[in-house]
Amino acid sequence: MPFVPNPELGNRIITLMAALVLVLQIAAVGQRWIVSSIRIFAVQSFLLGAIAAVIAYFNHASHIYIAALLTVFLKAGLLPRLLERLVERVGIRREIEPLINVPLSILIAGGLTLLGYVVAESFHHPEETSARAALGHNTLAVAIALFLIGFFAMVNRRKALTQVLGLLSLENGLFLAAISLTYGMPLVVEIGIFFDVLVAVMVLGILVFRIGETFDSMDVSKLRKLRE
Amino acid sequence: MTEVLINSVLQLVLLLLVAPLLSGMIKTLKARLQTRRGPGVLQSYRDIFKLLRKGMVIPETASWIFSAAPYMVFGTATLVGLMIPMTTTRAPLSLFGGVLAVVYLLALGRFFLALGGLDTGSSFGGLGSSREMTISAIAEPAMMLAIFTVALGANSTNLSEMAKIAVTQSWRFLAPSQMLAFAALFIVLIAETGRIPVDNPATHLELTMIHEAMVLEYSGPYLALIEWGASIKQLVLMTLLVNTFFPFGLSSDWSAQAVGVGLVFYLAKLLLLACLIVLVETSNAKLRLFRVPELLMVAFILGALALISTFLF
Amino acid sequence: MILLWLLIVPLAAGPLAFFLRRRRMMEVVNLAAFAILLGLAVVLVAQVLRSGSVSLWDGFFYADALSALVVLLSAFVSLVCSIYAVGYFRHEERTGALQEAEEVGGRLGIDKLREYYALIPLLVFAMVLVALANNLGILWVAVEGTTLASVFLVMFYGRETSLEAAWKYAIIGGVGLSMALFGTILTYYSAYGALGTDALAGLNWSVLAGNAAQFDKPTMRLAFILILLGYGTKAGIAPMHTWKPEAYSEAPIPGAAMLATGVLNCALYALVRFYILSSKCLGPQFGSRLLILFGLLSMGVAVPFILVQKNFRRLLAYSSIDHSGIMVLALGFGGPLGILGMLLHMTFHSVTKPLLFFCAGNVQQHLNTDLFRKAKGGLIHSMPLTGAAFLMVTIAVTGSPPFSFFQSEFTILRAGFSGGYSVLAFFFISFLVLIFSGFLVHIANLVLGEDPNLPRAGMCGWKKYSVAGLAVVIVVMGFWIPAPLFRLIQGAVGIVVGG
Amino acid sequence: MSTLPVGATFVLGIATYSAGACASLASWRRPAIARYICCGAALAGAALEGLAAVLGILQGTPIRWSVPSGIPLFAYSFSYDALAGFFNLTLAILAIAVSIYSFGYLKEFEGRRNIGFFGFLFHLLLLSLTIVFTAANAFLFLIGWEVGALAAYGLVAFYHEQRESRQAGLLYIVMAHADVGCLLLGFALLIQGSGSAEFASFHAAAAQLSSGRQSAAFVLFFLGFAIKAGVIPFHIWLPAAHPVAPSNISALLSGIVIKTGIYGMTRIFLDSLGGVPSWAGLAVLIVGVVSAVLGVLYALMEHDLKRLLAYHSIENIGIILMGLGAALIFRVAGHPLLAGVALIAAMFHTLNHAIFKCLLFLGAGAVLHSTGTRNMEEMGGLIRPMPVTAFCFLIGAVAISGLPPLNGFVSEWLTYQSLLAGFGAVGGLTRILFPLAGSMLALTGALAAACFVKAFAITFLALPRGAESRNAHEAPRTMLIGMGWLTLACAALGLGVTWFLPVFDAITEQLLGQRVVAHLVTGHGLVLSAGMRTSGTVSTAGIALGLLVLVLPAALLVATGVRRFGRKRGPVWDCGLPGLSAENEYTATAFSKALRMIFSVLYKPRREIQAVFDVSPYFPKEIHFESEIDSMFEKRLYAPLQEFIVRFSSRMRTIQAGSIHAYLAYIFVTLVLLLLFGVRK
Repeated sequence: MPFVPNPELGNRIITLMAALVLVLQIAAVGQRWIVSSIRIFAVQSFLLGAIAAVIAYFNHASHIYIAALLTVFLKAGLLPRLLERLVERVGIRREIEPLINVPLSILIAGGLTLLGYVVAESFHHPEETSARAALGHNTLAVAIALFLIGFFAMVNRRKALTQVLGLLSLENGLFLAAISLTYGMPLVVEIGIFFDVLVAVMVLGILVFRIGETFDSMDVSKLRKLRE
Repeated sequence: MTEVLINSVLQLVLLLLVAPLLSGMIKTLKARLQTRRGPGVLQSYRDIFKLLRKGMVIPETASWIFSAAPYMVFGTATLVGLMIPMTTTRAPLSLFGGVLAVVYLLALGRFFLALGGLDTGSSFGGLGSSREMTISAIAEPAMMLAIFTVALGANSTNLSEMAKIAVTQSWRFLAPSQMLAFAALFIVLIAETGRIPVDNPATHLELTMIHEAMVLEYSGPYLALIEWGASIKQLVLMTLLVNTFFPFGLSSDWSAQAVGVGLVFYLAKLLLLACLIVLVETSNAKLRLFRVPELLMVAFILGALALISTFLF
Repeated sequence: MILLWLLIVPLAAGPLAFFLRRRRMMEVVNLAAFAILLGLAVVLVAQVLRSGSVSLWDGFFYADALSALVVLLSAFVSLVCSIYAVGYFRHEERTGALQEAEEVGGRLGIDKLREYYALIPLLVFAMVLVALANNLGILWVAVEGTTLASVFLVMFYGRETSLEAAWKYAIIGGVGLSMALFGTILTYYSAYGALGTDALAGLNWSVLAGNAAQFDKPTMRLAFILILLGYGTKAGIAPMHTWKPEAYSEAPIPGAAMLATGVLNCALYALVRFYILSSKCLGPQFGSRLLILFGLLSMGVAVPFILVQKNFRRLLAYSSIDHSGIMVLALGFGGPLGILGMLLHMTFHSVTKPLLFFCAGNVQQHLNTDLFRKAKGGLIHSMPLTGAAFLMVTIAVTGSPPFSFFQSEFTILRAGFSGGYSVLAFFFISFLVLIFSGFLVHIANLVLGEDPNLPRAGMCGWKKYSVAGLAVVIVVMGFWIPAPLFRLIQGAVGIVVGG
Repeated sequence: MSTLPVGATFVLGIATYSAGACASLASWRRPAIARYICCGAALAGAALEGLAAVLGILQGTPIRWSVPSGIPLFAYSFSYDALAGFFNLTLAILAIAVSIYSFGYLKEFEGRRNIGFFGFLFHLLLLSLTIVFTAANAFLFLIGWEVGALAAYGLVAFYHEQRESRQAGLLYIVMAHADVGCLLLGFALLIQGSGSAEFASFHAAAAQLSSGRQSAAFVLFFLGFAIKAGVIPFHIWLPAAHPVAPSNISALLSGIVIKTGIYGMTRIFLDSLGGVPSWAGLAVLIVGVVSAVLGVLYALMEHDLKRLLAYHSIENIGIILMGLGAALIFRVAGHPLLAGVALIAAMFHTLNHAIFKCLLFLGAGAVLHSTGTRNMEEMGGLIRPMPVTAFCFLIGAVAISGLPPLNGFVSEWLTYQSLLAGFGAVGGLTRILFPLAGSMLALTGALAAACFVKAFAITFLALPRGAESRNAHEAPRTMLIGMGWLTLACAALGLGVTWFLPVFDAITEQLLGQRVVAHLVTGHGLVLSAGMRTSGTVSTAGIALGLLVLVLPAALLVATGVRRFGRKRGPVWDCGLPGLSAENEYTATAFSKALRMIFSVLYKPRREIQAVFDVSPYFPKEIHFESEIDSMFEKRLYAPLQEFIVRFSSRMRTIQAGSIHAYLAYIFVTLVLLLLFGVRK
């Protein structure tokens, strides 16, 4: 007999995974080793793919499967591989001290999560008590938090590569928002976005590589020739 | 028209005759007051006459401006003389210009005289012109303020009008505003006619002289014209004072005896004013050039007070 | 159909140039492609003027007056820039700048040229796509595309500084665009309630614009904030402007000119589209406040940097920050006048700015420096045409009559007053005055005077005629705007105001 | 009378200017031809415009017409009314003089300077001025205004190889742009009220403005026009810019360009803006007084001939503003007749100053042309090599000093009269200000006389002080003709004022609804009378005649004396000091010493004397003396301002310190703030 999909259950699962994603994000903030932060990112992306799949399953939104597959393939598979290759090419494994020390950064990350919830609060419609609304409300908070923390990581981290990672995790936030709020964007858009992300990462990769070999350090806070 | 002509001719004659007499009188009085015999009253006539009969020397460096100056001085002074009422309230050429014209015509004469002083290139001439222009410049506002006070009372800047109004209320000079205005104008008179304490007409001590330095290079008939013009200017200013503030004896008709009475009164008033000047001159020492502005500032303030008091009292 | 051609031509030209061997051929391909593109754009304009809007593939591509205007401007800019580029790069080749630029001691810099001539059409393709995409998601994709294509322009010379600039450009641009994407998603979400999730049309502007009134308001508010920051970053509005001076001073002159005009237009175009939605949904107030705030901020930030500036290429960058500020401000003032002012300004800006860059380029190539202090002045003697043009375009670009910017700024000022922002209008004017002063002082000291030991510059026809021709266009535009163009602009105004 | 002739000649004139601009630009490779095109076209255009102005004034009724412009936003609409006609007449008189003068003056440019470009700017200037005076629409007005400013900038910086000119030009254009800024705001205020940029629509709109906005509008316009007119304290560009321009241009700049400020005030305050706030007139009056007195005081300290003249422009603008301010006050107080007299005083002085200042600058130009220096201390004795120039300059000097019987005197006289009338017309303590202003006007006049005694005497009289002036030569004939034309104008306007006055009737009627001239002319049309309350009269013709009549006998007297007793030229007596030489002549600095001391509060003069001696300090071998005055406004007002701006900007530059983390942080913080702003409902 077929298993009857139950949205309630789905929401539970999704919320749980989302929370997990958030935890990973915060963990990444404290992370010192580049490679392991790449791995964290990979896991995070994988979870997102899973979330996408779950949503697709419970809401019969078949086109999201594609998004899920793409995510898993690109963000959990291809990109981390590329990045790790890059790390080996450049030969820098350890992140140097971030601008703001780790405990404080984690504190800030917590604050940003709070902000995420506050913002998400503003579109909570008590009158509308559908499953989607509740889900949207929760995951959106997570998404915003992911976005902000990723952004914060870019401000905070000094290595070119970790900034790229920050950018990517920030886009994970977007992806979460996209799938959980609206069950995914129109397919064309999805594909376009993925394509862009891919190219963006390549471009950034090239840049990182060039920087690495031109300045024999990937500390972008040293790039201060151009100034007033 | 013809009446204006005759009238002008008469007043012209009066001007030309009285002016030297007046300066002579002042000289004599001054000498007497300083217990000197001094020159006769007619000395100024003699001077002018003598100068007219001298040959003259034109500096090589001078241009035509040098020769133009004396005529301008003389011309403006006499023309102004025809714009002010002397024996009657009717000045012959009053229509041609009021007190503003008077002031500016005198300025015109001064302008050319100063040019003449500079034209020769002699540093004394320059010194004289510079000082003359400076002092007259800072004397101007005080003069104007004082005159305005009277003019505003008469609602006209034309001297005949002012005199007419003055005649109708001949005790007006007791009003504080008039008093103040008179005081201001008197100081200006001293400055404009180059008398002690501003300038010493008698001196030829190079560094203190003003007017004399300016005319240093002039000789013969030119000098005569200048001296004559200067004395006429002095007469004009004094007339201005006596007739606007003390309009006694001014009548508005042309009858012979009216004119006669007017003439007598006029000469008497002039004499009194001359005495006053002489008193001031003998009782004061010449000021340093840079103290003069303070004196004139006093005059200016007096004028301002006069103005304000016109509608306080 | 025309829409398709508009996209195909540049898309084809890029790869074609990539497989060519000889420089001359690449130049020809570029020039031809952009000439055709301009022609097509004119045709598009004609069609739009005739029948309100053109669309293709049941509204996947969609062109109304606003998009037509942007396409026209993009085409014009790319043609002009490619004409100048010919002269510019030949000179670079002669002086060996290109050869240095190649990583592996290159073959006469031909690879660099190929890189340029292949990338520019792609950039143009993205620009056109921005204007023609009906779907806001595709719009975003296209804008991202412009960024990716232009990153290579910025790192063209491969110096350390150009890497640095490229990095800043890529990272800041990336962050900005992800904000824009977030905004787009939220817009979709806020529309969601009203439209439901019918697969494709859900993000089509033509659909959204119709029933923006029923959107979910708080979401839309948040969305607009993110969009403003996102596309604002691309348009270089303060405080997201910081990448501009770096990028503009590192990219090769024709590329920089494209960035400063074409790409800027795209970002503003996107902003306008969302502004329409938000003002329909939330009422104009909300959007206007923010836009005015950021517009004035950008102008204000530009002022001090223009007043004390050491480097005339950075000067241009700040001027472009100032101008995007003006346009955003105009959008904020709103009302028919404000929008008209903004679109006029956009038009004039796209026509005038390239000349400013070209003159700067000529000067830089002649003096081998972009620092004021190394230039002793006297350019009017050593390069009369460029010198005169430089002075003229400076006066034009700082918005003094008879040149056309005066018209748009006058209109914007009126908009400000009729919008009841008289005090802000005061700031607007005083910023303009200050910027004029700073700009003119710098350029006048550069152009006037004399520097006896400065050789007389020889200029090849391409450079000369692109400068002279553009100068003529600018002067003419001060006194005459083609009636159809103005009709087009008014049509666009109608779309923004009345929708 | 049909409107055709006026419009036709006007448009023809404009066309001539435009054609001249293009033609001379086109012929820049052939200097000689360029010179003829430049001057010839300008002459033709000026003649046409002059004709148009005369016709327009004769016609009286305002003419309006509007040309569709290539810019759909606006139409070029012109209005040729009495005021426009008057200012165009002024412009034409000057332009004729200058273009004739330039035939000779530009000769020395040939081969050295780009006459073609000069001609282009020159025509552009004339064209824009004509447009400014006739524009009936804010947009067109502003275009003309700014184009004029740009052309003037080009001409001021024409000798751009000299740093001085470059800097002066920049200072000029920056100030000019600031004033455009003020005007833009002012017009925007009015346009918002009226909904249209046409001047005609402003009058109604201004009536509805709230008093606050009305005051704001007044202040904005006043600032704008005051900067243009070079009113103190916005004057600093004027003495910098006017001297460095080619002299024929300086003549135009000081003659007519700064008058556009006066035109603007008259047009806006009396016509468009309807009622100005009651304090406005007073403000204008006071500003006028300050400008007049300070202007002439600064002029006295100059020994650069052209700078001296430039400062006098400031002074005369002040005098004009006195009249204008009085007119505004009377208008508000409801005395149209008085307002009319005051307005006539202002307008007439505008015309007069335009003429004699142009004349003086052309004279200075001739001197500069033949001696190559602007420093009076190196001149002297020029009356012998260049008698005609000297004569023209002298006439100009007498006129500008406001001495009878020339035109300067008449307009100052009218100003006095209206000020005096003000005392009776206005209640309250403010009435005191009128006579006080009058006395300040007197001070100004006297100081101006002193200043021009200095200017003329040091330049033209006594012995040459420098080699250049020793071998100076008379200017070419065309230049003399140009000057002579203006000299005639000075005399004619002075003596024939009563015949000229009716020109103003149309203006006063248009702006104040009151014909005035009938009250001003009496005595068989020979005597000028102050009209109403104060019945002062003056007759310049009479004065001239009287002087003549009185001088003749004196001359006869002297002549007889000379015939009988001889007259010979001899060395200067000089109190017996032998061997007069240029070294011990009186210098300009020495001449103004007394005033420098008296007004030292204002000048804060610095002097430095070094004596070189070998035995005793009392017998110095050589003495080095230098003295300078500090210009209060530049030091106290503008220098600190500039200082502040520069320092502030430099501090701002730390924003762009190159750190990408900082850049990202800006965005991050903005994002967070906006999110918080966004969520609060």
